[in-house]
Amino acid sequence: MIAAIAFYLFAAVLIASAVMVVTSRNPVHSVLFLILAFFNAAALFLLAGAEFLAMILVIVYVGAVAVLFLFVVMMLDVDFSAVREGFQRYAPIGGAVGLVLFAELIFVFGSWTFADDAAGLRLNPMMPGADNTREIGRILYTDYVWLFQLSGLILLVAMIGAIVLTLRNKPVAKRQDIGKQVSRMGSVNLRQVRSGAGLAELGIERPPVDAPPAPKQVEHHGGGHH
Amino acid sequence: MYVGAIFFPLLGACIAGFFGRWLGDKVSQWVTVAFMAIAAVCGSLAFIDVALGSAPGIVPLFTFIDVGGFEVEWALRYDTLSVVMVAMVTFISTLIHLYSVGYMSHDATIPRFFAYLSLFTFMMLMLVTADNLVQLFFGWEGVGLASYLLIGYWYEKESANRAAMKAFIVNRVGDVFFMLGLALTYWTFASVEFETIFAGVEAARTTTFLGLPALEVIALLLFLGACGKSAQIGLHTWLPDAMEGPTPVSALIHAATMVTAGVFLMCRMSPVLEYAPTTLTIITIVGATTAIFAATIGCVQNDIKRIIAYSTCSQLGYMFFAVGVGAYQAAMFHLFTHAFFKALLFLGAGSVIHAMSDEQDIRRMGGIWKKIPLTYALMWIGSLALAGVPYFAGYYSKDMVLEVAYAAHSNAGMYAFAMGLLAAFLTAFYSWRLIILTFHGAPRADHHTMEHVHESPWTMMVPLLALAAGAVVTGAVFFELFVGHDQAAFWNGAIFTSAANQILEHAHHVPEWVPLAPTVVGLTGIALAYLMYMFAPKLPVMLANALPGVHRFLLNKWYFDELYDAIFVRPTQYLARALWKTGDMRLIDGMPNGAAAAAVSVAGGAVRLQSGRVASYAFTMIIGLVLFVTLLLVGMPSR
Amino acid sequence: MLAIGLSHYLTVGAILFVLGILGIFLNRKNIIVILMSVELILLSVNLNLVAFSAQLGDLTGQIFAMLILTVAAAEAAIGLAIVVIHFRNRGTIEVDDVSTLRG
Amino acid sequence: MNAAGFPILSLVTFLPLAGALVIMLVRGEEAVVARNARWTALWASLITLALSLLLWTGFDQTTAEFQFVEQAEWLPEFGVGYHMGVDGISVLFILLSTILTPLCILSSWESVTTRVREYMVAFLVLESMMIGMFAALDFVLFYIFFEAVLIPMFLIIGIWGGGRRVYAALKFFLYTLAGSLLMLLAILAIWYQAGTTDIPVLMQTVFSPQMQFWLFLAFFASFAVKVPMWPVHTWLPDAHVEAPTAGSVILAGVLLKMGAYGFLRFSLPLLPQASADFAPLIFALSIIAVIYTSLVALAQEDMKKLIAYSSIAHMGIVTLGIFTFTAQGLSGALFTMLSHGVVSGALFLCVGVLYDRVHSREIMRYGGVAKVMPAYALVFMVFTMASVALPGLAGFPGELLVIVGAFKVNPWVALGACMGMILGAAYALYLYRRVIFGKIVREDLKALLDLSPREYATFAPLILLTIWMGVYPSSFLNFFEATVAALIARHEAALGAARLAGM
Repeated sequence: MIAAIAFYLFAAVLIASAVMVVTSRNPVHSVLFLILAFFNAAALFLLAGAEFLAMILVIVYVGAVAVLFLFVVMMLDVDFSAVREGFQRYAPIGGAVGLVLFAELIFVFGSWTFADDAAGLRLNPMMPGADNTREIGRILYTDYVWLFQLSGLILLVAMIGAIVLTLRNKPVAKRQDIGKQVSRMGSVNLRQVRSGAGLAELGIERPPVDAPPAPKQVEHHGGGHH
Repeated sequence: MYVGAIFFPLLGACIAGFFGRWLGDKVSQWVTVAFMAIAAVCGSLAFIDVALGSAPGIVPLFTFIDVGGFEVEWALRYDTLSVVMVAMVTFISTLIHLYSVGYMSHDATIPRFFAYLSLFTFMMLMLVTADNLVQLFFGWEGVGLASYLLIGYWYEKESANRAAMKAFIVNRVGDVFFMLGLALTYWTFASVEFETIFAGVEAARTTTFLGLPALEVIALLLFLGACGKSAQIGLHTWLPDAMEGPTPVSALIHAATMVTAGVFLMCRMSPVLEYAPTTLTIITIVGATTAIFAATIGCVQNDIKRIIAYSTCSQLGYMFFAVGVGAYQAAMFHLFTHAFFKALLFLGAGSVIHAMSDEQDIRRMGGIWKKIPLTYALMWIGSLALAGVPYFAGYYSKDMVLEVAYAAHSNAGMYAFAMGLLAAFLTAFYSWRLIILTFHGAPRADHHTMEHVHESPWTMMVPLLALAAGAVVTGAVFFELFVGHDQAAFWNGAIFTSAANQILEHAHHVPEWVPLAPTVVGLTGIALAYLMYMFAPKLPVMLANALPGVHRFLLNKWYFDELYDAIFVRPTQYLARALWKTGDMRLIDGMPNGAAAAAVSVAGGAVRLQSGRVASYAFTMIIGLVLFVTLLLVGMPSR
Repeated sequence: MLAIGLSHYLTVGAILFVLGILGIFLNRKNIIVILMSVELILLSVNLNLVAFSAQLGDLTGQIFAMLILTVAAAEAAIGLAIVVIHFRNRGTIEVDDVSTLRG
Repeated sequence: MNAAGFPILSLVTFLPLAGALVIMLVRGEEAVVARNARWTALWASLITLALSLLLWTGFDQTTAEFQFVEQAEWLPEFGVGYHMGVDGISVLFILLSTILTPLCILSSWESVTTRVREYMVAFLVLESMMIGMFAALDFVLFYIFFEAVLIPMFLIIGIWGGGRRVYAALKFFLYTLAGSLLMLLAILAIWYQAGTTDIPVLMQTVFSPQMQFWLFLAFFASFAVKVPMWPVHTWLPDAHVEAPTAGSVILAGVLLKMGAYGFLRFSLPLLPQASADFAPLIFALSIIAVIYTSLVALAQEDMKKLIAYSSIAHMGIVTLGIFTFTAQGLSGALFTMLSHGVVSGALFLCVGVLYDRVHSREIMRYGGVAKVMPAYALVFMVFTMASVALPGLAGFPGELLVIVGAFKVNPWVALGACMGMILGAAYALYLYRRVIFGKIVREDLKALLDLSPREYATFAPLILLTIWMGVYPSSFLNFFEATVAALIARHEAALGAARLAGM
C-alpha cells in the first residue's frame, strides 16, 4: 500500500518535472527540474528494487551530468528569449507525433504478454534474498567485464574528446616552445667585431632577411602528351 | 628457274624500294631491270620446258593456312596456262621496265617507281602461278595494290589520288564476289586447291546452293570477281581514270597484264565453267556488251590514253565472250596477242606524250608524223594489229574469237558475234581517228611545244621495236599452238573442255564469209576514219551537231560515273554522316548521357532535402521512427 | 490499482519518452534543452529496463541500464563540449544556424 | 611442375608488377626519375617479353589441354583457387601483351613528359593485369584481373589524355564496369550451382538451358561492352581519341580482345546451348557493327576516331567468326584478334608519330606528308593495307577464314562481312589519301622530320610481325588448331546431347 502510494507520488512528480523541463522558459529552471526528475526516477528504481542503479543515477546524473548542464547554461551568455522564438510553431506537430507514439506504446503494452518460458530464458536470475549491489558487482566483473571495460573506454574517449574540443589555444598567450628555440637560426648571430668599433662604423646589425621567393615559374602541364 | 621467274622481281622491288635512297636512281633502276631480265629469261625457259616440252609441274613452297580441313599451300603451279602468262608477263614487264628508264628519267622518285613496277610484276606472277584460289587471290589483291600505288604514283595530283582510290575500291567490289566464290568453292569441294577442285567437278554437279546448282553460283561469283579486275561493264569505271598513272604503268597493268587477270581466272576455272552453262551465257552477254559499249565511247574521247583504255576495255569484252562460248583457248590467244599490241600502243602513246611535252589531248596534237616517224610507224603497226588487219597478230586472234562466237550457234553467241563485228568496225575507226588526229593535219599545239617534238631515247625505242615485232608475228607463230590443230597437245590439259565442247573444231569450219567479215569491217572502219578526219574534217562536227544527245551520251561515257555517284557514293557519304551524327552521337550516346543528366537533376532535387539543419534531421528521424512503429503495429495483428 | 505492476512502470516510461520527444520539437532552437530531452528519453529507457529486470528477476536489464548510463553521460559531455565551442565560434546556440552541412 | 620447370606464368604475370614497384621506389630529381623510370620500365617489359618467349617455344601445339599449369590453394572452403594455365587460345594473347608493352613504352619515350614515373608504373601494372587475365584459370582470379585492367587504363586516359580526357575516361570506366558487374552476378550464380570457380572443372559442368540463357545474357553484357559490339561501342572512339598514343595501342591491341576472349573462354564452352541460340543475334549485331561502323568511320574527321571505328568493325568480324562454331570461323576470329592487335596498334602508333610532331589529329590538317616523310608513308601504307586485309599481310588470313566459316553457316552473313571489306578499303584509303597524299599546303608540314631511330625501332618489329602473319600464318594458326578442334567437338557434343534430351 505504502509502495503504491509512493509509486504514484514519485511518478507524478517525475512526469510533472519532465513537463517542466521541456516547457520552462528559463533553461536554468529546466536543468533544476531535470535534477528533480532524476531524483524521482531514482526513487522509482528503488521501489523496483534496483538500489545500486538508483544510487548510480543520483550520483552520475545529478552529481555529474545535470551539474554539467547547469555549468554550461550558466557559463554561456545566451540570449534565451531569442532561442525560444518559434516555440509554438512546432508544438502541434510535436504534440501529434507524441500522441501517436504514446498511443502506440500503450497499444503495445496492452497487446503484449510474456512468453511462457520467459522465466527459463533469463541470463542472470536474481537469487531470492540476494543483495542487489553484490549481485550486480559479481556479474559485472565476471560475465560483463569486457563490456564494463568498454564502457570505461567510452567514457575515457568522451573525456578526452570533450577536453580536446574545448581546449582553447589563445594566440595571445605566450608559451615556451623549446624546439622552436633550439632550431632558431639567423636572428642572433655571434660575430667577431673589431674591438673599439662603434655603431657608427658597423651600422646596426640586423638579422639577414631572406630574399623574397622568386615568382614561381608557371609551367604548362597540359596533362599527358601534347 | 621456276621459283626464280617469280621471285627475282620481288628481290628487285625490295632492293629498289628499301635501299633506293642509298643506291641512287641509276643503280636501283638498272638493278630492277636486270632482275626483270633474269626473270624473263627464266620465264621463257619455263615456257619452253613446260609448254613446248609438255612438262607441267607444281613447286610447293610452304603451308599458308591449315585449319580444320581448310588447307592452303604456297605453291607455284606450272602448266601451260600459267607458263604462257609467266612468259608473257616477264617479257613485257622487262620491256616496260626498260622503257620506263627513259620515260621516267626526269622523275623525282625513280627507285620508288621501279620498286612498284617490280612489285606489281611479282604479284602478277604469283597470280598466274597460283596453285589454289587463295594464292590466286593473294596475287589478285597484290596487283590491285600495285595498281593503286602506281595510279597514285604522282600523289601530289588530286585526280591521280582519286583515280587510285576508285580503282582500288571498285576492284574491291569485285573481290568481294571472289571471296564469296572462294568460300562456296571450299564448301562445295572441301578444298581450294585446283587439282582437287578439278577432280571433284563431276561429283559436284548435283550439289545445290540456295536451290541453285553450286557450280553455276561459283562460276557466277568468280566471274563477278573477274569483272572488277577486267573492267567489264558495270565495274569498268576505274579503268579510264586509271590513266592518271604514268604511261608505262598503263601499258603494263592496264593493258597487257593485270586487266587480263579476270580472263585468266576464267580460263583457269574452265573445268567449273564447263558445267555452268547459264553463267557462260551471262559471261557471253556481258563480254559482248562491254566490247561494243567501250568501243562506242572510244570513238568520241579526246585523251589519247583514254581512247586506248576504252579500246582495252573493249578487247577484254572480246576475250570474255570467247570464254562465254567455251573457247578458252581463243580467249587466251587473244589475251596473248593483245598484250603485245596494246602495250605497243600505250608505249607509243607514251612516246607521243613524251615528245609533246606531256600533252595528252589529241585535239592539241597533229602534224607531227614527220618529226617522229619511228613512233608514227610503230603506232601504225599497233593499230593495224588492233584492228585485225590480215597477218598482224590481232587478225588471227580476233578472227578466231569472232569465229567461235559464230560457231557457238546459240543466241548469246550470235549476239556476241554481231556486237563483236560492230565493235571491230568501231575499233578500226577510233584507232585511225587517233592516228590521224595525233599525227596528221595542221599542228594544233603551240609553237613552243612543236619545237621540242623529238624522237624518244633508245631505252624507249628498243622496247617499242620489240613489242612491234611481237605485234606482227605472235599471231602467225602461235596460232597453231594456241587454237590450231596442235592446241590439245599444247595446252596439255591446262584448259579443260568437256567432250561436248568442240567449239574450236566448229570454228574452223564456219562459212567462208565469217573469217572475212572482221577484215572487211576493219578496213571499212579505217576508210571511214580517213574520210571523216583526213578528207572531210567538217564531218565529225556536223555529225556531233546532228545527234547532240548521242554525242553527249558517249562523251560522258554512258553516264556511268554520274550514276554511281548518285546511287552509291553520295548516299553512302550522306548515310555515313547521318549514322555518325544522329545514330552514334544523338541516339546511342544520347541514352547514357541522358541517363547521366537525369541522375544529376534528380540528385539536385535530393540535395535540397539536406538542408543542413540538425533539428530538421532530428524531426525526420523521429517521424521515421513513428512511421516504423506504426508499420510494425499495423503488421502485427496479421501474425 | 493498488498492485504496482510492470504496466505502471511502462506507462511512466512511455510518458517520459513522449515528453522527451515533445521537448525536441518544442525547443527546436535550444540545443541545450534538446540534449536534456535526450536525457529524458534515455531515462525512460532505463526505467523500462529496470522495470523488466524487476519483473523477471533478471539482473541483465540493470547491467544494460548501467551501460546506457555511461553512454548517456559520455554523450552529454561531448554534446555540451560541442555546444560550448559552437557558442564560442558563433556567439549563439541556435541550432537553426547550424546549416553548413547543407548539400 | 610444367614444361618450363618453374612457375613461368606467375613469373611473367608478376614480373612487370615487380618492375612497377622498383620504379615507385625511385626518388630524386624529376628528370632523373623520369629517365630511370623509362629505362626500368623498358627493361622490365623486355625481360617479361623474353620470358614469355619461353611460352612460344615450350608450348605443345598438339594438345588442347591447359599447359604450364600452376595451382595453389587460395580460398579452398569456397572452391576458389589460384589456378593459372594457358591453352592454344590464350597463349598468343599473352605474347601479344608482352610484345606490345615494350613498344608502347618505347613510343611514349618522349611524348610523355609529365609524371613519367606514374605513367610507367601504370603501364607495367596494366601489362601484369592483362597477362594475368589471359592466364587465369579460375573465375574469381579472372574477374579480379579483368577488373583490375580497368584501373591503370582509366588512369592512363584520365591523366595523360587529351582535352576531354575525364569524360572519356569516365565513359570507358562506367561502360565496362556496368557490364562486368553483371558478369560478377553470373560468376556468383555459377558458383552457387557448381560450388567451384575452377574453369577446367566448370567446363565439365552442364547448366540447365534456363540457367544458360541468363548466364549468357550476363556474360554477353560484360563481353559485348569490352569487344565492343554495336550498340555499346561509343565509349571506344572517345577513349581512343583522348588516350595517349600508347594507351590507344594497348586499348586496341589487347583490351578489346578481352571481350572476345571471354566469349571464347566462357560463353562457348560453358554455355553451348545458349551460345547456339544467341548466335543469330550476335550475327545481326556483328553485321550491323561491320557495316555501320565502317560507314561512320568514313565520315570521321579525326584520325584516331577513324581508326577506332575501324577497330569496332574488325571486332565485328571477330565476334562473327566466334559464333560460327566452325574451325575456320573460330581460328579466323582468333587470328583476326591477333592481327588486329598488331595492326591497329601500329596504326595508332602511326597517328602518334604525326601527333608528336604537329599536335593535331585532325585529318584536314594534313596532306602531302609523303613528300617529306617517305619512310613514314611506307610504314603507314603497310599497316593501312594490313588493316584492309590485303593478302600477304596480317589482316587477310583471319578475315578469309571468318568469311569461309561464316559462309557455311549463312552466306548472307558472309556477304555482310564482305561489305566490310569494301567499306574498309574506302575509309582506310580515304584516310591515307587525305593525310599522306596530295600537295603540302601548310608551311609547318614542310619541315616535318622523317622517322627517328627510336621510331624505326618501334615499327620494325610490328612490320615484321605483320608480314610474317600475312605470309606464314600457319605458324600462328597451329597454336589454335588443337584447342579450337576440341572446343568445337565439345560444343557439338553438348548440342547433340541437348538435342537428344529434347527429343
